[in-house]
Amino acid sequence: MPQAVLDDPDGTVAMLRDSVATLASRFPGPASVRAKRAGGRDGDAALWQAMAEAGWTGILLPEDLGGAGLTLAEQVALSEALGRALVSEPIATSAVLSSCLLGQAAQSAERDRLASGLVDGNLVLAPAWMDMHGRATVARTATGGGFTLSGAKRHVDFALSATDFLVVAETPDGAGLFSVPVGIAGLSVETAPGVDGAAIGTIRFDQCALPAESLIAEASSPNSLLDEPVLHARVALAAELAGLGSRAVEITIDYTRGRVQFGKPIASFQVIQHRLVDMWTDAEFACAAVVNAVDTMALGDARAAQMAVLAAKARAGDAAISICRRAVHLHGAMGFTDECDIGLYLKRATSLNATLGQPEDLRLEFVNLERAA
Amino acid sequence: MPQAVLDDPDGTVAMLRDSVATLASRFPGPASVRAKRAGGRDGDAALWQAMAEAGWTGILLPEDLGGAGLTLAEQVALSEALGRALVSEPIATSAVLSSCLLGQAAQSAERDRLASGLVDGNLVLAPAWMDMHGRATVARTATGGGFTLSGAKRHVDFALSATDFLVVAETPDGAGLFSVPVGIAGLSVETAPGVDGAAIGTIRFDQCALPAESLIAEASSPNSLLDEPVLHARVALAAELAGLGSRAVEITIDYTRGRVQFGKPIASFQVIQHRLVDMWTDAEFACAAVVNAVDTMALGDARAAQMAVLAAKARAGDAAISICRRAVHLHGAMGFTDECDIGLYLKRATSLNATLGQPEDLRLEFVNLERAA
Amino acid sequence: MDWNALSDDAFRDAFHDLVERRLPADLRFMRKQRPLFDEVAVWYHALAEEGWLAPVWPVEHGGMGLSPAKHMIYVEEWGRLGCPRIPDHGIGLIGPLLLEHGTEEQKAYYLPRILSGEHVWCQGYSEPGAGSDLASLRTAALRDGEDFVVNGQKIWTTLAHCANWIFALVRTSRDEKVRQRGITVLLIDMTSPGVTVRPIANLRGETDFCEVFFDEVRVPVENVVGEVDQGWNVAKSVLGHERIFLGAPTRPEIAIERLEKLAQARGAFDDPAFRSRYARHRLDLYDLGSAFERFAKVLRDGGELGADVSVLKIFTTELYQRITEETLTLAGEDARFFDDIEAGNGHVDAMNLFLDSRAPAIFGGSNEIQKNILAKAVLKLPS
Amino acid sequence: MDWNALSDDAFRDAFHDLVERRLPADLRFMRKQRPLFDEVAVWYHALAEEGWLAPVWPVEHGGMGLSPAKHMIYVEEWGRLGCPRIPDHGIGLIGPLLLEHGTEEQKAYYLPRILSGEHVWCQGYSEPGAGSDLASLRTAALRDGEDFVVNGQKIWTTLAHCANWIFALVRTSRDEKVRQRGITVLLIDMTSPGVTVRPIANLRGETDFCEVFFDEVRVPVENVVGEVDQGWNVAKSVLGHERIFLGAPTRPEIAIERLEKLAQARGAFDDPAFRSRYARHRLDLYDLGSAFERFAKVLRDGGELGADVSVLKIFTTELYQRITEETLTLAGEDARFFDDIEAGNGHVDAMNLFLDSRAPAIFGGSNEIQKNILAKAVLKLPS
Repeated sequence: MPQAVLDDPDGTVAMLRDSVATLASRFPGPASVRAKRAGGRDGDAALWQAMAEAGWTGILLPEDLGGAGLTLAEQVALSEALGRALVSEPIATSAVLSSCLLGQAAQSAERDRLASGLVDGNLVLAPAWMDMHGRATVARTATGGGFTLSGAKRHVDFALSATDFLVVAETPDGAGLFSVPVGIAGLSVETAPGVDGAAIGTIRFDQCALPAESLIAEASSPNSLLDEPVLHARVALAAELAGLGSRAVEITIDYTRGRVQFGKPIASFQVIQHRLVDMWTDAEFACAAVVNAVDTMALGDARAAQMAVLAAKARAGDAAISICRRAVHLHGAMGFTDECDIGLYLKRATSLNATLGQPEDLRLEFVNLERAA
Repeated sequence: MPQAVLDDPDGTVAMLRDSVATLASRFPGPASVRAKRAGGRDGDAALWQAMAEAGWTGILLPEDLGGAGLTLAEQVALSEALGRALVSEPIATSAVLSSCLLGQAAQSAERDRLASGLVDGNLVLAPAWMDMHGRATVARTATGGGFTLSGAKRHVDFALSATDFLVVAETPDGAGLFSVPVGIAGLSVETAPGVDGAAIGTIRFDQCALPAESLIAEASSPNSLLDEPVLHARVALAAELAGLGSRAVEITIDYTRGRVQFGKPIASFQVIQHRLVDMWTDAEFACAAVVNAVDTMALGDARAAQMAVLAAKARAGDAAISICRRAVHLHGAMGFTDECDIGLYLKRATSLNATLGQPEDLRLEFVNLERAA
Repeated sequence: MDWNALSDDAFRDAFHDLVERRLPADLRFMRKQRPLFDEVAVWYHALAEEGWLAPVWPVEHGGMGLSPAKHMIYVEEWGRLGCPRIPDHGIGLIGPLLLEHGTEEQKAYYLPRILSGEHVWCQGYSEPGAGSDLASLRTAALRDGEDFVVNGQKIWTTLAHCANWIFALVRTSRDEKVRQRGITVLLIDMTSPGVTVRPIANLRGETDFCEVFFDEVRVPVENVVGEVDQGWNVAKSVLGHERIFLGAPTRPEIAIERLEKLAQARGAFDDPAFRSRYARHRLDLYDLGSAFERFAKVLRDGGELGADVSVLKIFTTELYQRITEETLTLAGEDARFFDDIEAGNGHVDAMNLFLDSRAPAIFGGSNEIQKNILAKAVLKLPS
Repeated sequence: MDWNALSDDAFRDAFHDLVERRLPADLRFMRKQRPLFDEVAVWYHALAEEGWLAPVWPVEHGGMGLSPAKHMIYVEEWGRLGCPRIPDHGIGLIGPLLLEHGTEEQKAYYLPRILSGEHVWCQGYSEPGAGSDLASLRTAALRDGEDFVVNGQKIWTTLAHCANWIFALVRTSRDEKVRQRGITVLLIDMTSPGVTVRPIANLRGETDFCEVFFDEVRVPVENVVGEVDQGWNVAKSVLGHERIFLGAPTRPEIAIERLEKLAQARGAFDDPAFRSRYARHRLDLYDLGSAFERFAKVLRDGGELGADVSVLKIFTTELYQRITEETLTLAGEDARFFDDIEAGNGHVDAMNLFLDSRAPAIFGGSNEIQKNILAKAVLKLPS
């Protein structure tokens, strides 16, 4: 059934997929989602630790930072497999974003500490980049070599699990990436339940004093810090959505083969068959779009790469949502119950689709890029 | 099958429907379309004469002008029935528009001449209101009590058949409705084939001198002359589209019942059945929207009436196009041939849908009206 | 009081007046769509006291005896004024069935207890494995002396956890050739030994439906409605003119109000691209009103509804879904929240409605089943 | 010349050079999609002279012997450079079939005559009443001495009116249990007595397909390809890797170019509502490219296509329709014209493409048939 067709000269992709399947049998995705939801948590510490031990939190982190130094293809294989298994730790918004943010930072003790903690799982990093209203409101004020942060960031994954926040903030000179440990004075965290079961954080800085070393990267604007990390995170999200959507098709095929109405499995009714074909088509296109993003990113044309990524995230998001909507419907009344896993797929798809750009916005960005040329 | 459910206290509606069916058996719509197309014509003189004799060219013309003085309900019943039968003389853009334009004009000999010719079929009137580029370019210049017209009007139905054009033109004081006989010096007519088989005219005025009596109505702007006529013409177009779409559903049901593939009529396949139900639904909604326009127009709230008409034209246009597209598809290869009537339905729907506003524009106008309140 | 003699406007005013006097403010426009009996009991009893509880029951049985036309106004105003849904199976379903098929004793016993709220009813039709295919149900009732002994399971039983009586379809015979035969309608006291109720959480995390298990439950034979083995005909007869309400535009109306509120708060009406998408939904809703009116007119003119009325149910449930999806798109990154999202001064329950909108396209006969019926009964397509 | 040994770029350059030298300017980007043989004969003969006419035939038979990967480039460049379609049944269909199933005599006789243009072929598969259901065909061939006598009718025979040979499936036996048996492939000289061709006009007013009638047409038995009664296997084998071309994005690419041209001329790109709709089509097309590449890679890597490749055909034909519909919407009142409409300095054939787009979703197996196949062969759904 649908899966990204990736070059796999040394078998890494296949190995990653196997490993995810093995891990998912120890930590079944749906059970983990329900536990997080019941506990108001935003992560599963044991699961994340296991993912770190498997080497998955630093796939895109350069080797000289202790990361795996693998390519986007391996990240995509991993994210897709996690999506299939509904293992919904924030691999894109924590591991991928953190790896890219740290990877583009200059060497420093703080950077290295964070990188090594990311890889071995001793630290849990929560990037925080989205401002409370409109543009960035977190700023720095030099006070004796250090900084004072004020303002708030929202839509922070892992806000409760985090040991350290990676905060992108505006500074008088442009923008900086700040390392902010939990428990520091002036930092507060609140959460609201996410539709996919994980709590979503808002973090507030009230004259939060930081040492000089907390500034681990600088740039002229938040976007110059974020562009590359977001590009990679979007591909990872697209892959996760494609995997999730593909799996939802399979689950629905299985269900409709088993569900008998009027003396026949409902999968034998032509209308259901064609709907399943449409869903499968969406999943195939999502997978192909993700592969195209990987291939195009490897070619080195920045604009082409950006377009391919926008297309992949849009396609995979639309596909996953639309597949899961029909999947829930084809599960009949059962699909409307909380105990049936298919609803969790729909909710997870909704959340991932809304992360880092909904399809409509991404498509418009694609067209703007293409037509600006 | 789908049909506008109209109040019919005195049986006029039923009678009109019967009369159209009778007329259509003498002048079958598809044959008439093909003949017009082959001859590069824009009308069928004998057919139009028969329609006039039946009293259909002046349904909305007030009785004191010699018209039938009936209501929009009767016009809708007529237009719907003509749509069903694919009798594609320009009932909306000639008869309805002319009736309304003349109906709101003050008494004059010229007005009365046109009205009586419209009703008895001795004159063929072709309203011309759409300018060549952007806004109106036809203007009047008083020259010794008369006028000089310059400019061009496009999308004129009956431009070849016409005995007289009803030209809406800008004047120094606002706008006027001018009666322009064919054959007058400075007037030229060219045509291009329309998709529905009828030629579409562009008429040009090159310093075209007109007597003072040719001005039969005045207003502050072209829109004040056109608003009410266009409102009525849109309802008539919506009804024609609804009738055409409803008939296309029936034709397709008949065809798919008779067409055997894999040993069964294709109408027995569930996917085809559901598609036919969707098409039928579109037709039902189109008919209901037309009835709503009639009912709302009768209530006297101008804004509500306008909204209802916009909705009806948009719904019926979308429905007819979308029904006919699927109808052609369900006719298989046969549907792609010119000799199969269903293609004529698609083409006629395309033409009527594009007349006086496509659905997207009409919907936006509806929302603008509603939200302006 | 002959309500049918009132003008439509006077009748609306009377309802309005009643709501103003008797419906507590905190029960108006409730977020919860299926409140439990206790949560809305004050409104239930108020309706009963005022004689407004049972709109279509005959006057002699404590109802209002409304004509279908007046009943439509009743339902319209109910929604427009934000009245909360009450557990209505007793009023809407069991009452009318008893009136048509019940014995005099049954009517005398059950009807007043519905009006008083002493009996809260639920409806046991669906079973696991028999969703849209009611005829294949398996819950068995075996005759044993003056009782039936019931064993089996019902599912998707709405509000069973706040009901004390269940109106159940049970299988009393397997010998019949036609599977619809051999089904009997039983009225079962849920406090009887052997009845267990398990609430089922839905996608929204609420529990408005349940499983109901029957383990050797004894039900007196006088609790049969109609004839033994002929229950299918009894159950079928509940449809009638009320099928139009399945197609009412209520849910998409609520959804578009939320979409507009969020769009207003975010300035989305200034974006022509949003306006264009919104226009499509708005016109779908407007035209649904016109289509609804086409069928409502049939009822007002004293006619009966045909199978074609299902078209409303399909359209309204799909439109409800489309609008809630648009609202999530507009919500942007906030579509990740389970709870209501900020919209200016207030909040919009975007996710709540999105998830809720999954249900109506399935319950009451999935839209696919509705289309099968339309294909056969209205379009007369061959099988 | 070992074309397969060239780099892809060098191969593209070679094609480009050929087109520059030999394709007359007025034959590039022709409006007509199915020109007659005479209209494009100069290009046909030029290709033959240059050795580029038969891309997949083996070199020893005058072909280029291209690998599937190079063949894809050939097809891509053909479209990109605006080469006109040539009557290609001889090259694309009959040649490969004879190469696989023909006798040495047949190959020696027919193949050179295809290359020279002396024989122009058409393909007689479909019959009235047997559209997507080929197995039910009825045109009969009865053995009579050293001839078959053919009676019956073919339909949807593309370009039959400019062909002089027809490759026909005929029924030679009715006794077989499996309906696919009893079918034979016959090569029929269309100048034989008893063959009549009736062109059929299509929605665009062009005649690119025909009916072909056979009335007591005598065909020598040596004109059988493969074995008598086993023609189904011969006909089936034409599919192979060429099925990917049914899913090529060519038609929607052409359509979107027209949409962009009209949008540019009318300033529609400044309207965010149009931009939003356009973005959807543009991304559909872009993503179709990604999906096409997924299957093309299989061929490039030496693999074979599975049934799943049909997904491209469905998507591209539906996208073609959607884009042409959008173009008509953008055309506004001009969507009433049958002919090309004004767009800035040039014209756009909006209606031509809209009408043309009705065909590909039907021909070559309707999209419904394709979905049935995907359901069974790929999704393994029960019947």
